[in-house]
Amino acid sequence: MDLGSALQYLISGLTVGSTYGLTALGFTIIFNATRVINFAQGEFVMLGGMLAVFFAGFFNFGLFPAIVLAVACTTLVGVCMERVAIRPVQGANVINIIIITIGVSIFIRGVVMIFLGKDTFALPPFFGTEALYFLGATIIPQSIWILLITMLVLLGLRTFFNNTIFGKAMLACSFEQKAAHLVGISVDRMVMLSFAISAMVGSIGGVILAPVTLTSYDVGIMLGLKGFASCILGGLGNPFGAAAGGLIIGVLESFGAGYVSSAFKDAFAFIILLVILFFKPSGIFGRADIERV
Amino acid sequence: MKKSLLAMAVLLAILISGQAYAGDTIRIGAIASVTGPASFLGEPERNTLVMLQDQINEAGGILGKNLEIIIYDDETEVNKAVLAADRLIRRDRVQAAIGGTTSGNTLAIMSNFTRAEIPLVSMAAAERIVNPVDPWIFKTPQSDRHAVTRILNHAKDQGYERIAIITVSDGFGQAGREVLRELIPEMGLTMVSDEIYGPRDTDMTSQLTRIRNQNPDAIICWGTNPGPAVIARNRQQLRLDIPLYMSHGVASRRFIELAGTAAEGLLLPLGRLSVAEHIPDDHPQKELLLNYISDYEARFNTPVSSFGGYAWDAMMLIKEAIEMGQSAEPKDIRDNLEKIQGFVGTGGIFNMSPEDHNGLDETSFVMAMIEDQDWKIVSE
Amino acid sequence: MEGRKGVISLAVFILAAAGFPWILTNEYYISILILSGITAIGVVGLNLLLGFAGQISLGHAAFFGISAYTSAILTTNYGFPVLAGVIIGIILSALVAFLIGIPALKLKALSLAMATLGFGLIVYIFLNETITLTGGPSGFVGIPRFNVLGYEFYSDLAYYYLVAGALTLVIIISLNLINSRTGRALKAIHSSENAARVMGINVFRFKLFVFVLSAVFAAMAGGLYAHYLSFVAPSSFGFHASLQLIVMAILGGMSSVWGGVIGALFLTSMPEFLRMYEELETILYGLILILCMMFMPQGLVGGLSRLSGYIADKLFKRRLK
Amino acid sequence: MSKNTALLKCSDIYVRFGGVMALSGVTFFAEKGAITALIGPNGAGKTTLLNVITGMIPQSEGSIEFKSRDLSNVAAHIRSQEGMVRTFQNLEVFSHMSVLENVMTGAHNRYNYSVLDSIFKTPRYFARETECRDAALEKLNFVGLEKEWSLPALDLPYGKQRLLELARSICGEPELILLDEPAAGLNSRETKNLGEVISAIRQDLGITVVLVEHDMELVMSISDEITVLNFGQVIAKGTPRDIQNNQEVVEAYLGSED
Repeated sequence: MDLGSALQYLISGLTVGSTYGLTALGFTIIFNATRVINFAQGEFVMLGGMLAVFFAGFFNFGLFPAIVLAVACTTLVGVCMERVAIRPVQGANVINIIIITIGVSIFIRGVVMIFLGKDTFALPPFFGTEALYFLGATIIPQSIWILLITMLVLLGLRTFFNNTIFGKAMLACSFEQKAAHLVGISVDRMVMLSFAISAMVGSIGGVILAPVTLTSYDVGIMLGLKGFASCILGGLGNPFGAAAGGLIIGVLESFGAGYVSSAFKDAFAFIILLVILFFKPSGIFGRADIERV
Repeated sequence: MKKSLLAMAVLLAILISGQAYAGDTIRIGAIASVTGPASFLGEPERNTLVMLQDQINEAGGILGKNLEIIIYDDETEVNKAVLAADRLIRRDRVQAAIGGTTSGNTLAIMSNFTRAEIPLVSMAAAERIVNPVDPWIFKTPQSDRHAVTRILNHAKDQGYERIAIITVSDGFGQAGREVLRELIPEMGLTMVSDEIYGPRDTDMTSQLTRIRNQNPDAIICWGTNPGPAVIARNRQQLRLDIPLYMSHGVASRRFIELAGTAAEGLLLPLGRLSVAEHIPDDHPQKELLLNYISDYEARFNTPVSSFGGYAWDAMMLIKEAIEMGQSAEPKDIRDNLEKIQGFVGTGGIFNMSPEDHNGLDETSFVMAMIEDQDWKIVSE
Repeated sequence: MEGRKGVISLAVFILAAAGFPWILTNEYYISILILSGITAIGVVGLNLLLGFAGQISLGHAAFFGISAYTSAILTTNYGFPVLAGVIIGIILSALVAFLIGIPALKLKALSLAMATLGFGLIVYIFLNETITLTGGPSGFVGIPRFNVLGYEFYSDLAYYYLVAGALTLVIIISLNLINSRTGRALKAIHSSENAARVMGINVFRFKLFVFVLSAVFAAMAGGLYAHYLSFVAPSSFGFHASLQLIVMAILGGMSSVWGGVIGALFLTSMPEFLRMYEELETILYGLILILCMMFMPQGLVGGLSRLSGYIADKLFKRRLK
Repeated sequence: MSKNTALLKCSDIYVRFGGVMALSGVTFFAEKGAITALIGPNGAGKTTLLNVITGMIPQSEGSIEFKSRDLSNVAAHIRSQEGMVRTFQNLEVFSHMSVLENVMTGAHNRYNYSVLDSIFKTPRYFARETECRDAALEKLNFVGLEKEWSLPALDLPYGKQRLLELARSICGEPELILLDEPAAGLNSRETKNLGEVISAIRQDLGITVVLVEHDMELVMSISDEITVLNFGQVIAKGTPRDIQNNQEVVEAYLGSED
């Protein structure tokens, strides 16, 4: 086992894992506010990437304005989704709401397919294309960007939840909706905010990935799956667990492809996920919640 | 009340009578994957067929009859392809059919057409479709065997011996992998690494790192967009200077756009459609290709891809067969399809026979290299 | 009351199923009915698990796949009689369900969803990658048609009646189970596992039982599927297929055996009606899911029964006047 | 009050949640045929004790004996099969069933038949189902819900859902029934009626009752014996009269005055 290869596997695992982690973060934020798994989360990631390509390419906006606009639009889509499809069915069966989110994801995918086409697109990298070389492994600048921005998003969320009144209100909602309502927090607004934030986080993920992994109207499905897996692995409801879960799955896949078999790399990651789940159902970083009888 | 009853009765009568054979039209069915994962193949195919229907009818149809092409989208799903096949055979009662887009869907619907004794011309590459030969089944794309032969001949000429392959885990990649595994040893080369990646994977550095550790002379990648573009980018990122061959599955401008600078120097077998402007003027395909390209791009406002050409060839072969036999009976179409010789299509020059229902060989490909973001023919 | 309503619905269903082929204007629709029927068998089973016992499975298509491939391989490569192949396929699926169910069913809601999803993906990857055995991504061809004791179900009409018969059997078994202590135990587990335990219900055993049973139904469907199409490919048994099954169960109506049947019929045949819209189909499909869940949370069966109740009400009132 | 006649004996029960000691060394007996009340301020550990007794959560230490059999490490459903049933503080009515089905579920093990019997609808199925149905109707009659038998359970008003839970728990004809705050959320008329039903359960059906309750009036009027918990420990035991006069109990409820 040579160091260079191992390091290379680690780097590529962390890069891909950040994708999963960012998607998982979005899942967690909405789950905490609503107890619903939003299957349209992957579509937010897709929208971020596709819209950035669209604004940059068709309108010649320059990369950064295009990115900002893409993130803003996706956030708006998140808010609309909450207003139009989630709020009217408040209090409905969780499974029904999940099906609605599946419907929304199919809908978004369909719209993007018709208006932006079925092709795959690439976004230009932010800065620099020349790969850096160290210890027998290489890393492209965009990978560093991805890791960095993932960390920043995590840090930003942490500050938001711990230090702002909105963040605290959202946390309160996640613990006990009725009580939050009683102390004057508008649960509706918090739910909407959670959709906005997770759409934003998702689209940021989509934007920073598009230069490396390319993007097309249907990338959301796979990202959604892996993101959901990361959430569960990290412990559902715990944002930092979710991000860590994403990194772990990414690294597992990459080492699986490197040392076991590239054909079975996904299976390898999922087998480990199942084993962990069977032995620690609450996930790696989740606390076993004590059920009240 | 009575009126509405009457209306319903009439409606029912229309429904029951169905669309019977209309004597003055020739009905050709088509099943394409216009949406879903294979839509990048299916969409140009569908467009081409729509365009051909208009062109042929404007030119007076076939045998003076109007041509109607009934196209169904199977969404790249096997079940839907089978249902669409059923619908073409039983409801639309087509005289011949084109499809499916992917090898898997073609394999799934073949038996329906054989049973119904209606000729089917597939737009999918897999050799299994025409080998062993089924009397009712034909196909237009070059076989993977031809592409692999072209690549391996080129590699041998360069003196490469140790070959690594990386293939996608879908029908296309699997078919390529089978031929590669068969032909590499047969041609006296050694396969040192056999890697797989998933159709939606976004990072293949692990596989490439493994390949690098085996020290091959050349890498052959078999897949369709976007995977190969990611592999080309990962190769650049890893600073791997081992020559990389791509399959004909990425023969579109889109691939060069996606791979960007990473595409420079890549080698691949191409149908002449992709390099039409570079082929000699006296080549029999030249004029036809240029016409097809300009017609297509004028009408759909998107760049042409070689996949649309598969549909062009399929439709025009059927037309040729009908005109040869002066009959649009399914049985006659089949018999004449088998007899077509020297037919110039977009994919090459077709020479059909009862033993060969594809009619192409490896000369239907040229070897090309990507240079300055464009194709360059390296061996004709 | 429950019982009589069940018997009437069943009678209506059998009559309709028997009569369908005679009123169809085109043979082609029979193949849609066959595929709907096969899917319905699986969905009814999934509904027992999801709608009645409240346990989710996001990997149910795997059981379809295991049985379809087992039977395909045994009959095509090893010359097993088709019936034997199908039965072995069902047994293998049941066994796998049993083994995976033991650790998985101890998990709660979303963890269970993840575990079954992971399981489904692993089976899918296995089918995709063990090429020498399964034929890999491009599929497995040349599977013989279903036959029993020398009778081959060659015509689609015969196959239709075979599928309709199997579906009827599955419906009867499900209805009978639901109206028994087993059904009550499952519904109790759905509402409150603790309360069910207190009633002396062995929660884990019932969950495992219904999980295996639903896998058996899915496996039945898988066998019928493989020997109808005579071709199977892994893509029919992936995550998308599992999701489709869930959506059918919920859209049809979870708290009713009939929901599964209606959901399967509706979603299998709907694309046929949407065909004319081509590319809009995806969008419409998404919209239909959203709107149905927003305005008919009880699913199509719930919506239909409300509608029929409303109409009956109107008629009845009018007669009173 | 000799230990030998006790139907249920909990000895030295300890329960720890993480670092918190929910119960420390609780010993609790329920005499056969008696109504034993378990009272104490909020957070005293009453529900935790019920959870341990019925097997919802494991105890860290201690033993549980029922009908002289050690059930300390036995699964909840087996304890129920042995004849021990409970109700829940937050109603746990089976929401996907009718009132009648809820009660029939209570007799899950009493009218037993196999899965095959139900699939093939054997004569055994019909016989057992009829018996079960009759028993359930009888129990509904007993608590006064006979008119509502066909309604969906969730359509019942809150107070009647409490009665439904009672009917459900006695349908399996248990020997011991543990009630977790059955009067919570009831008005005084409903509470009075509930007291009568509980008394009748003991009197007419001969079922031993353990009652966790905050409504002192109810507790004092129907209990034979009372155990008082505070901070996870037993602080008093005795007849209603003893307890009413116990200084420590009064302090526990009102807080000592220093």
